[in-house]
Amino acid sequence: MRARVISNLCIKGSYYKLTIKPSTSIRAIAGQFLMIRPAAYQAFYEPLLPRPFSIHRLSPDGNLEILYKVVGKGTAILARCGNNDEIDFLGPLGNGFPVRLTKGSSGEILIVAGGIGVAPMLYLTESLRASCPEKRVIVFEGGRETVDLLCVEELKKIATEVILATQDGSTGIKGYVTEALEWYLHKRSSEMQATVYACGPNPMLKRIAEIVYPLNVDTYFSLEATMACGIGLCMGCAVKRKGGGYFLVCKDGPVFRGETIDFDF
Amino acid sequence: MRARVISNLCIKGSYYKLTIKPSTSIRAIAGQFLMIRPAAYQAFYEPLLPRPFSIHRLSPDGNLEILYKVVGKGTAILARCGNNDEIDFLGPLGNGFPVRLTKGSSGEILIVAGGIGVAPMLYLTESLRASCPEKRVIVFEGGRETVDLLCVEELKKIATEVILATQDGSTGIKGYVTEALEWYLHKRSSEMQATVYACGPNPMLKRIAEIVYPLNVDTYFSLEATMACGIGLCMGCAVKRKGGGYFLVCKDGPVFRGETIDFDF
Amino acid sequence: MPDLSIEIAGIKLRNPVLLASGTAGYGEDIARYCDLNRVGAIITKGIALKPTPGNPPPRICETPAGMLNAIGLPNVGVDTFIKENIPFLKKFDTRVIVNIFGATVDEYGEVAGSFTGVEGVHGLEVNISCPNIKEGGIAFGTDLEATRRVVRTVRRSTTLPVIIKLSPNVTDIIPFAMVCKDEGADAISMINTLLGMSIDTETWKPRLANITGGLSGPAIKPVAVRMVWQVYNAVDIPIIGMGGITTTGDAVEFFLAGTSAVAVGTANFLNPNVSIEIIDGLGRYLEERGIDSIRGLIGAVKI
Amino acid sequence: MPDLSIEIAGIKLRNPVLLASGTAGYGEDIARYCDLNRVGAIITKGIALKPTPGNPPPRICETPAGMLNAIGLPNVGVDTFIKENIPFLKKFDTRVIVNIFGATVDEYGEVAGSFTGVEGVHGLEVNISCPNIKEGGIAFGTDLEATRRVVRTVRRSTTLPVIIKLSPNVTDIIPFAMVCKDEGADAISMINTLLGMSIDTETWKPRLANITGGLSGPAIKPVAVRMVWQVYNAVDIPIIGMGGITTTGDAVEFFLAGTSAVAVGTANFLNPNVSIEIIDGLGRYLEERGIDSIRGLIGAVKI
Ligand SMILES: Cc1cc2nc3c(=O)[nH]c(=O)nc-3n(C[C@H](O)[C@H](O)[C@H](O)COP(=O)(O)OP(=O)(O)OC[C@H]3O[C@@H](n4cnc5c(N)ncnc54)[C@H](O)[C@@H]3O)c2cc1C
Ligand SMILES: Cc1cc2nc3c(=O)[nH]c(=O)nc-3n(C[C@H](O)[C@H](O)[C@H](O)COP(=O)(O)OP(=O)(O)OC[C@H]3O[C@@H](n4cnc5c(N)ncnc54)[C@H](O)[C@@H]3O)c2cc1C
Ligand SMILES: Cc1cc2nc3c(=O)[nH]c(=O)nc-3n(C[C@H](O)[C@H](O)[C@H](O)COP(=O)(O)O)c2cc1C
Ligand SMILES: Cc1cc2nc3c(=O)[nH]c(=O)nc-3n(C[C@H](O)[C@H](O)[C@H](O)COP(=O)(O)O)c2cc1C
Ligand code: FES
Ligand code: FES
Repeated sequence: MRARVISNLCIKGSYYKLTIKPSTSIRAIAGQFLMIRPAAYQAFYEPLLPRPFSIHRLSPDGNLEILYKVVGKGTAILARCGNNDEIDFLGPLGNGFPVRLTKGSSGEILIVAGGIGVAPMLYLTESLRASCPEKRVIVFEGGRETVDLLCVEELKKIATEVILATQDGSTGIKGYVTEALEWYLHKRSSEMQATVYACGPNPMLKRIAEIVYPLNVDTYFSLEATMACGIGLCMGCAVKRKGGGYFLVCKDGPVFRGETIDFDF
Repeated sequence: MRARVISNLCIKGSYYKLTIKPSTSIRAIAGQFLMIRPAAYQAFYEPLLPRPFSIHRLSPDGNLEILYKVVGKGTAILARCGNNDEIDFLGPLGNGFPVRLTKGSSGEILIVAGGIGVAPMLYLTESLRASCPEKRVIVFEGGRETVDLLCVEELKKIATEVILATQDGSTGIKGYVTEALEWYLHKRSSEMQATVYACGPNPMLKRIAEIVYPLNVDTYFSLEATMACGIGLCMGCAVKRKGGGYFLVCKDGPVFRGETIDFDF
Repeated sequence: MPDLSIEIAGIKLRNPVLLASGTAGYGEDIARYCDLNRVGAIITKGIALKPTPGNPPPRICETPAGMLNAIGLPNVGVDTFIKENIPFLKKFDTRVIVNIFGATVDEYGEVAGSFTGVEGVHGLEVNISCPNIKEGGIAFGTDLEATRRVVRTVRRSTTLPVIIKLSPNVTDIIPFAMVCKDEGADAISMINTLLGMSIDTETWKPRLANITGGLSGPAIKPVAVRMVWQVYNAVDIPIIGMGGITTTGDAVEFFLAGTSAVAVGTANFLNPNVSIEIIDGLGRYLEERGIDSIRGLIGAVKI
Repeated sequence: MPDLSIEIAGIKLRNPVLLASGTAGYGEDIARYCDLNRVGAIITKGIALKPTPGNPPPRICETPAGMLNAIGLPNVGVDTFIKENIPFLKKFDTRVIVNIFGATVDEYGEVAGSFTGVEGVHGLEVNISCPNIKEGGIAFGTDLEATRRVVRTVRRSTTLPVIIKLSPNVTDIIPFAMVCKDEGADAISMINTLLGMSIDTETWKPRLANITGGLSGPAIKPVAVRMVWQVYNAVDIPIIGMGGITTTGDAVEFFLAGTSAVAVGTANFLNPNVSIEIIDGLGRYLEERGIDSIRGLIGAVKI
């Protein structure tokens, strides 16, 4: 599909926000993603493959927002796209986060975002607020330093509480976001139920799985994997399934219940 | 070397003018060229190789001007460069056109430009005007259609006469620029001397060589060849030398006396 | 409209643009993006006798103008495939070529045999060139005698058209093509991926869990075109060409070099509809030049 | 500062970054852009007994992330080279490795012999892998027995360090490396170009007058890294690695795979000073990681 760039701005550091208008209107749920390739580089094979990006937000006027960090060739090329440039994309792809919690599920909602993993979490927080207005929604956001904490103000407006952590201690708790989560969970009774939504580097997810293992907690993890196609063709985006075999992140995910994933890879 | 883009504008059709400010000041003679690669694409290997472009003009404030036509990947990427973008280049390279004609050489100066081959010819015309103010300078410029005729007004200001030709007949003589040259030469006595400077596709140069063969004419041809390095390293830019062996266009040229080239390739 | 139809290995194709094995799954996922009624054929992801899970991740990484993969041939096994995946493919008015592999020569024969009489299967492509697994792969495709045994066994095991998929990781590909012809293969397809490796300079670990993988995409096109041209001039057997085909021009290049059909692989990951665009592009290419059949291009390079 | 010096084939190098044969001429042209006093060594463009003009144009064309060349080894001949080009190179405080080729085994020996006692020459690189000429090339490098004869002859003809340049166009490169070791070569360099071809879809003519050519540049890096890693693990002979090296990271990748030195080829065309940038980059890379010698990287990939 084609979309046109409405704006593509550096927010701070190496973080950018891309707003595109798709040629046809799009509906999506939080946690779904797009495979993106700037049309101007179609004839150039460097980078060759499209890149996966979470849908950051759907604006009321039908635009799609992507929050991204420039880390390599694909994101560098994306950052060079100007207004009115055309973008090729596939999507929305993947399952997204479940936001209608089953009747029985009680307790708090804990949202954990590591680094650019925050990209889909603002939309998720909004969606959960709408579907479960009665619940407490606590957002944990972590980054290397203050510049890596995005969307903090927006999150504060909608979440019950936002707990920040930086590795250099420049903002919030000094340490990993998982330590913040651990500290928070320790304060509560271990019988209390909770649902954890998390997005970030796989080591972060692995750590969360370890932390919540003894507790009464549901987990929904959005996993990262190198992707070539995003739609189940290449079988490249495999992650280990607990008990043997593999999931494809693009097709079976990117959101998985934490206990179904074997993080020993 | 590094330069900064001052401007990069579409003149008309697929023709662009790029103005760059080199980090150190440059002196060059007409017919010399640069090997160019936009710095932003340094880490991208598509296109891989730098591209050769004639120096169109040196502006008094030390800027370099390139006149180019978008034909493929390299020129497409160049056309995407914006103001203040950085350009890597080598040059000025090659020998350039001789503009101080030997004492003995008399007669007219005939300048023949085919298509984008006009790029170095405005500067050449200016240089010849300065070095041989007493001579008649006739410029022949040809293109497929009117849009392919560049610099016509500028040339008219400095040349004694400008004769245009288009293949579709939309401007000037209908036909190839070589036919215009042939027609012009036929009007003159075959004993009359002349110096022909030509730049354009190799078939055009070959045809000129055939036309002037029986006449009393010196020829200086700027040749095209696919180049990888532009500085004599790859030996890729060979053209056949009359009598056997090869010249390297980048190192031995790009300007050659027409009679030294074997055009049967 | 120029005639794009072609018959290869006795299979009548609406047009000569195929989906390459391993880049279009068993058809389900790509069908949402690419009209399978329009492609010449789909070559399905490799199938073996028994289900296999594939290699651990990371399975892919990008390289300059290419990618490495070590997917490791995950497959659902012949039985499930025939029961659950063929019915889906039968809904489309296209040709289905099933890519097969085995751990032993006999297994190749057995897998091939399982498809005899299976409605909806029009031919077999025999992968003797996968660089990513110990069994069923490159060990067969880089040894002339092993190639001979596989081709002979598969040929005896089925009446379906047999296409042998050759490895580019050989000194001289011509004898391999000759063996295929001698042993009664109906066509060959080439090339499979080049064996490659990439190392992460931060972690010092190979970028693929399998250490080495197969290089595909535009980067390998010059190698593929060269090999096609070599075989076309030396062996009288139809060729399905592949290796980096991403545009109509790439496809034309392969036809000029000597292929009777082409397959689009890695490019499906860039754009799952690209095969349709190439089909349309080929029609226009022929039309613009007043050529009435795709056959006018085959091997037409001017030397 | 980390120690970048290395001894390979008995040649002491200031650092392990060399200019690859055929991409830096005989030194004159690149010297204006790249300080030859700073490179580990320059490997000069191939030299034969007698002068040769090279192939007709077009000799090069670009491909995705790579290029094809069929330059055809133009060379000034041994005598002129020793008389006119070596004196220029002697002005620099660097190592000079002369790349040689021949039409016959005996000619290889003769060319090698001509350099005995020539001051300013520190070693020979023997090209048995040029894909672009009938003589002196790939025919030797893709045949184990021919390789053996060339190495044996050259080894007997000179006391200079002998480096054999291997072809990647083989099914298994390990036996070739073994033959080099067995016959007393001091080191091997790998890889030369992959044989490729490209066709112009407008003119239907091959893009190279020679029809086929050698593929180089980033596109082939995964193949080169894989082959280096294979040889490093199988044969105890020092390796000079090359194939697509364009950045410091690329060079690191080769060291991790097992090369003792690297050579920069096609990348010189993008930036004739790139080897110096890579030398500086390697120093920084080691420094940042607290590694005190480049030897800490060789073969250090974590499997
Ligand atoms: C489902 C999904 C959703 C994503 N959503 C977003 C998003 O909303 N915003 C965003 O900025 N990024 C997101 N990512 C990650 C994004 O896809 C990668 O950052 C991007 O592909 C990097 O491309 P590149 O060419 O710039 O970097 P490359 O040149 O490919 O790599 C540069 C460096 O980044 C590392 N890297 C590359 N890809 C990944 C990855 N997937 N995970 C971890 N490290 C990686 C490489 O190892 C390398 O060190 C998402 C990934 C997935 C799978
Ligand atoms: C000394 C010299 C000076 C030049 N000066 C100028 C100049 O001032 N302005 C300008 O616009 N161009 C000039 N050129 C030509 C210019 O270098 C090419 O147009 C450019 O390299 C094309 O790059 P590309 O990547 O856009 O096209 P590619 O993708 O490389 O090729 C696109 C198409 O153009 C054809 N093509 C590519 N290079 C050439 C060539 N050199 N000659 C003829 N056809 C070619 C190809 O065959 C192909 O069909 C000059 C060339 C030389 C050798
Ligand atoms: C991710 C991936 C998976 C592949 N799986 C198979 C396979 O199962 N069987 C097979 O014969 N070839 C397989 N191939 C090889 C392709 O069919 C094709 O031969 C090769 O990739 C070259 O073409 P391309 O450059 O267009 O991709 C696979 C290639 C890729 C990239
Ligand atoms: C234009 C060109 C000319 C070359 N000439 C020679 C040569 O004369 N002798 C030789 O052994 N290798 C020659 N090579 C091969 C290179 O030395 C090198 O092995 C190969 O290009 C791979 O490295 P690269 O990808 O960094 O270029 C040449 C390569 C190129 C591109
Ligand atoms: S990214 Fe291709 S199957 Fe998931
Ligand atoms: S372009 Fe490399 S030698 Fe002329």
